[in-house]
Amino acid sequence: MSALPVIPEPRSTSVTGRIAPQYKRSRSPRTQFEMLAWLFMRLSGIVLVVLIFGHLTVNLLVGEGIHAIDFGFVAGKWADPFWQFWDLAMLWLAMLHGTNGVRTIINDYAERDAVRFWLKVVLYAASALIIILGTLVIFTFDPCPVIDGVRHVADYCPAS
Amino acid sequence: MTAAPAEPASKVELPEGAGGGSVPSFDVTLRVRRYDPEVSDEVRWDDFKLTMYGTDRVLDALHKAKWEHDGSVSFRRSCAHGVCGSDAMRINGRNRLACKTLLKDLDTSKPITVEPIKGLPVEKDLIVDMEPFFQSYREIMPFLISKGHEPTKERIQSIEDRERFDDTTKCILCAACTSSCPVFWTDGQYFGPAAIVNAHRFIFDSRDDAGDMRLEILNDKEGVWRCRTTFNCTEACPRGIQVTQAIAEVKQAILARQF
Amino acid sequence: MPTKPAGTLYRGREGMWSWVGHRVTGVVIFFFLLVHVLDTSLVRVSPETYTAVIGAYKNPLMALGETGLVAAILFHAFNGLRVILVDFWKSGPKYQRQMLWAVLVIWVIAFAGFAIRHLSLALGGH
Amino acid sequence: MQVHKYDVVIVGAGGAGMRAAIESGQRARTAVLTKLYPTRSHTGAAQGGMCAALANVEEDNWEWHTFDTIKGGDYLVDQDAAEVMAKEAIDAVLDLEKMGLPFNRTPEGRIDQRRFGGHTRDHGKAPVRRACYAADRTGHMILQTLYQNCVKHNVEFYNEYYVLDLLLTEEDATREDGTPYKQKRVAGVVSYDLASGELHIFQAKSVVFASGGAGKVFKTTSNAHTLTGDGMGIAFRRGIPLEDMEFFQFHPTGLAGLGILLTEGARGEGAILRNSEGERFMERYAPTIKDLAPRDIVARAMANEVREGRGAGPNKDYVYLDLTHLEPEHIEAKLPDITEFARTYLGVEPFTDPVPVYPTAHYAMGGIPTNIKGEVLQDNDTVIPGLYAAGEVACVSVHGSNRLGTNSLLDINVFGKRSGINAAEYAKTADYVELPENPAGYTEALLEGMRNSTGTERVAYIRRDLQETMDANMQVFRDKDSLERVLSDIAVLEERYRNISVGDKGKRFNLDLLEAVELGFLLEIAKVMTVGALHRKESRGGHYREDFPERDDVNFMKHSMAYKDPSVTAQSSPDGVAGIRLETKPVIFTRYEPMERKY
Ligand SMILES: Cc1cc2nc3c(=O)[nH]c(=O)nc-3n(C[C@H](O)[C@H](O)[C@H](O)COP(=O)(O)OP(=O)(O)OC[C@H]3O[C@@H](n4cnc5c(N)ncnc54)[C@H](O)[C@@H]3O)c2cc1C
Ligand code: HEM
Ligand code: SF4
Ligand code: F3S
Ligand code: FES
Repeated sequence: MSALPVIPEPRSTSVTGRIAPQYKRSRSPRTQFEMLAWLFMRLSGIVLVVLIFGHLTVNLLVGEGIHAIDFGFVAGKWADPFWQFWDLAMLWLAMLHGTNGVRTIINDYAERDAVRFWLKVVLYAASALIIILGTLVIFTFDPCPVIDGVRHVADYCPAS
Repeated sequence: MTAAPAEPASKVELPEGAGGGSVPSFDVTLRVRRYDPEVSDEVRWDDFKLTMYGTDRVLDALHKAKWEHDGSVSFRRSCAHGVCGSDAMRINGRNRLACKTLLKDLDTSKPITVEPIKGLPVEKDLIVDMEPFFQSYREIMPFLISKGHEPTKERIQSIEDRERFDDTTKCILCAACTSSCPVFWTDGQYFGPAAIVNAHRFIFDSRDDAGDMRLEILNDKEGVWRCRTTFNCTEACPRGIQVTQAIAEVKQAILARQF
Repeated sequence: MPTKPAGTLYRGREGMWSWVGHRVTGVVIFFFLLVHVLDTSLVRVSPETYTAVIGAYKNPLMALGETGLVAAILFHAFNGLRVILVDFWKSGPKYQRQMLWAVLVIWVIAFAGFAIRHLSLALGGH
Repeated sequence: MQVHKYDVVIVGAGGAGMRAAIESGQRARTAVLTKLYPTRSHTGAAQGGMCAALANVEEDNWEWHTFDTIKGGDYLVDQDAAEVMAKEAIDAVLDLEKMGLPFNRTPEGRIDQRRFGGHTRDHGKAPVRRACYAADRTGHMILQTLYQNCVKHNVEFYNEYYVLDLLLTEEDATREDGTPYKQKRVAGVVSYDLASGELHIFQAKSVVFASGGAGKVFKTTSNAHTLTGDGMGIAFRRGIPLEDMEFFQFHPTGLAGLGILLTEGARGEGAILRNSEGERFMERYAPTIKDLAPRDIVARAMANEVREGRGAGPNKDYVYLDLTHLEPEHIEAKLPDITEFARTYLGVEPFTDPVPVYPTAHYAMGGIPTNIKGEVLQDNDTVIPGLYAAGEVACVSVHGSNRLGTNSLLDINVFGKRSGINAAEYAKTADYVELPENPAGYTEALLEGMRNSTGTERVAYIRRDLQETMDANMQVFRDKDSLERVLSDIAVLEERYRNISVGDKGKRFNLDLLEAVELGFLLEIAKVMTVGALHRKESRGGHYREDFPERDDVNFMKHSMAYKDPSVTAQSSPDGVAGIRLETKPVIFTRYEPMERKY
């Protein structure tokens, strides 16, 4: 475990004032969102165990481990639709899981509404960006790109 | 009905030394966190050196400090044996009832620190504003709601049905659980374990017909889903209520209702 | 307004500290993931850039960092499973403490296994 | 200073106060003023049960219950009240069940019942199962259930508001027989808001006192720190008499040295008492019902064992409660809390070791006199319109000289309900009584006098000395000498009380100041109790005079009524005590002739 946890002071005793007058639970229309998010955390967690452990094993432990990772390694994996799907699922689940987790944490600790709002905007933007980017990379990835007119050749490339 | 036990013997040999011997005395330092906005905005720690006895509780030490040293030390208390819920406070860093914590069970070689419970606004010394706590309690509709006819005699309830919610009927609303919850500390908006425990007491009472309404209330942004199973509440509960278990049961009841 | 009272740290027990650990590791993994997706995207740019950046992972310092990350993932994953059991298994709350010890044991074993293999590969080189 | 106007104001949010509030709150605009959060009230400490002749597990009827109550109270019970209580007990229990109280159940799903001291079948033939219960937390469940229903009915609570004075007016009136008298009327109460230190006046058409007992006049007591007899003291100071104050119940089984109660339900479930020789001594004192004899008898038997050298422990000053012959599962199911008390506070494991116990001051049989409607009496038969009292603070009198176990939880429910309804009904027809001039003047002077007092005496020490002398001299055994000792001690303490210092000078949450006020009530009540005890030269129920060990129906089959009367001097008083005038009030008989009390 890293950095010792700092459990922040309750919002009520800080300069923003007492809870008592502020004690207004938002009477927003009830939705199932929090429940679904909670369920999703658990379901995605279980699936992620499989995906991530598989990922780690293949990338870091099998064969030569991290030394084997280079362009060719990645390209070789993504030539296979199985790994394409695997990494895609991992990307989406991990990002959604992580984003929701961080959302909870922001909700917990951001004191003022405005701060909370902007932190979440940044979070969602970053997540969306990463998810889109990652998805594009996996799908549009060409394992045998032509760079500067030179075709990159490897054994997993279809014979041209 | 269990059969009446056999008539006990008129005379028995008693075990040697039953009931314990004489009571030892010892010295402790009680370190109390003081805060009185009438005097100063500063918070400070006051030390009291006290001679106490083996059967004394932290409450006795606080009384001694107040009665013999500094009358302005302020704290709530009433029953002095763990049934009224007045004196939940943070003793050596953990929530407990002062009247149920024996000094001899603590490390008396070091000062014993006493602070108000966290997450509720401190009013003076160990006294906090309990209103937000009771507000949450009231919001879960803590009363039996039954449709249909009132029976002329009592409602029938089987021993098993009665047993189902026994654990959560023990709550004394002391707030030790809610104010030990790291999620409650963050913004004080979470319903908190005590409210959920009291909802559980009715949700699982076979005589009650409003379980759905309570589940609906707790299926909220600030409801059960905020619980992160940190178990501080269960550890803190002076009545030994399995609080986290009760919360888990409520979560499952909400899920079961949805799917 | 009252000044912030400098209270002591709450002395929670296994349940609280495991949650703190879970939260911290969750955030750490999340930020790593952001970076990791970015660097992996470099495969789109060119094999050379990617290989160059990935090369950075191969230096011993990064290897150590990566080991830490795996430690975090392992803890988060095992403890996540414990949390799920607490939530859904009838006796989960009762055995949460034992399960935490189990998590830690499995975590140490898994991590030791990984660290030996990974570090020997990463540091030992060819 | 703020003035609030309500139809009904209820003082106290224990069982009696909240039961009244549920009724009154649905009929009239009601405020409940309480010095504690409602769920902190000491009703929550009650353990054993609440009797009602439901006959769920064996044959029973309310007439037997009435008889037991009257006999248990050594015939000093007002029999009309006892009948009302035993008859309405059944509905009181059913009401609670309908409100949601989780009683223990029989295999058929009905409310389970167990034995309790003094409750018998067919006029004393054998113990009967009459106490309805919820493990050993019956009072807790009652308090929670009543609070829950107050929440349901949106009762307005003023939490941590100490009532310190009752506002009465007096007007000239004539009785039917033509004699003139002063008729008291209630205008409201003065209360102190603990949080702000401000005084609030509550003007009301009806006021219900339900402020509980006064156990803190004793050192060893099962009562809470906050049970300081405020209600009795306030009424007494305002010229309302206090009835039967010499009768205080000592519960046999308090944890030795601490006074924390172990319910009589333990003996109801089969536990027994033993002395240092291991002997089940109750066989000698009450051959028929043994350990389940009424409390006064058992407490005296225990004190007697100790006096005769058969006490246990290093100082031979307690006896044992033995549960070791009972099934651990049975104890765990029926008495979970008290076994935990024994473990937590004495470190004794009740499954294997006997638990040290000794009588502990428990219950004030006396209090503010009322009739069966809950109306407070200003003398033997004049009602103060609009003023009601219920619960331990009141004396109806259903407990006479000794309360039976479980009858208090019953009392607070039956008479709490009655006074709630009657207070609301009265408020519908009545007008506000005009507040006296400067209504808070007395209270202000009292508080400011204490806050600014430059004395040197510590409140805590005076209280301790009072409690010690009461424990030593006013407990289970009393005689002329011991009682006079108490009175002379109190005289000294009263002098010291005039010279106190209050450490906390602030306004917020000044509990120090309130402890000083409470001590004033304690001194007042202790004195009334002792004077009553000195005057009653007989032994009856909870009051045992070693110099007069027999019951004396010829001279003392009557209630005592103590009035605060400054015109009484030590010389003019028959007991040599200034300031208190003792009168008597006849006991109401309906069906039961006094008999010797044997078990
Ligand atoms: C340990 C124990 C066990 C018992 N077990 C049993 C049992 O098994 N069966 C049974 O029948 N009886 C039992 N009794 C007796 C019974 O519990 C009490 O007599 C009864 O609960 C008293 O109820 P009450 O409503 O009159 O007063 P309480 O519950 O004491 O309430 C008093 C209320 O008055 C308020 N108050 C007091 N002073 C003021 C003031 N100045 N201003 C404003 N508010 C004030 C308090 O805040 C409180 O809310 C037991 C008693 C004890 C102590
Ligand atoms: C390996 C498999 C994983 C499992 C089994 C898992 C499980 C869980 C579970 C069950 C929770 C909810 C905890 C709670 O509600 O108390 C959670 C929270 C969280 N997870 Fe994961 N997780 C995994 C992977 C990840 C990954 C890859 C990330 C990062 C992207 C991540 C980030 C987070 C964060 C930030 C939280 C929120 C923590 C909190 O609210 O305290 N997790 N995880
Ligand atoms: S659940 Fe336990 S800790 Fe929480 S309020 Fe109730 S009794 Fe206190
Ligand atoms: S401490 Fe809080 S997080 Fe859940 S388990 Fe208890 S409510
Ligand atoms: S004083 Fe009642 S619970 Fe501690």
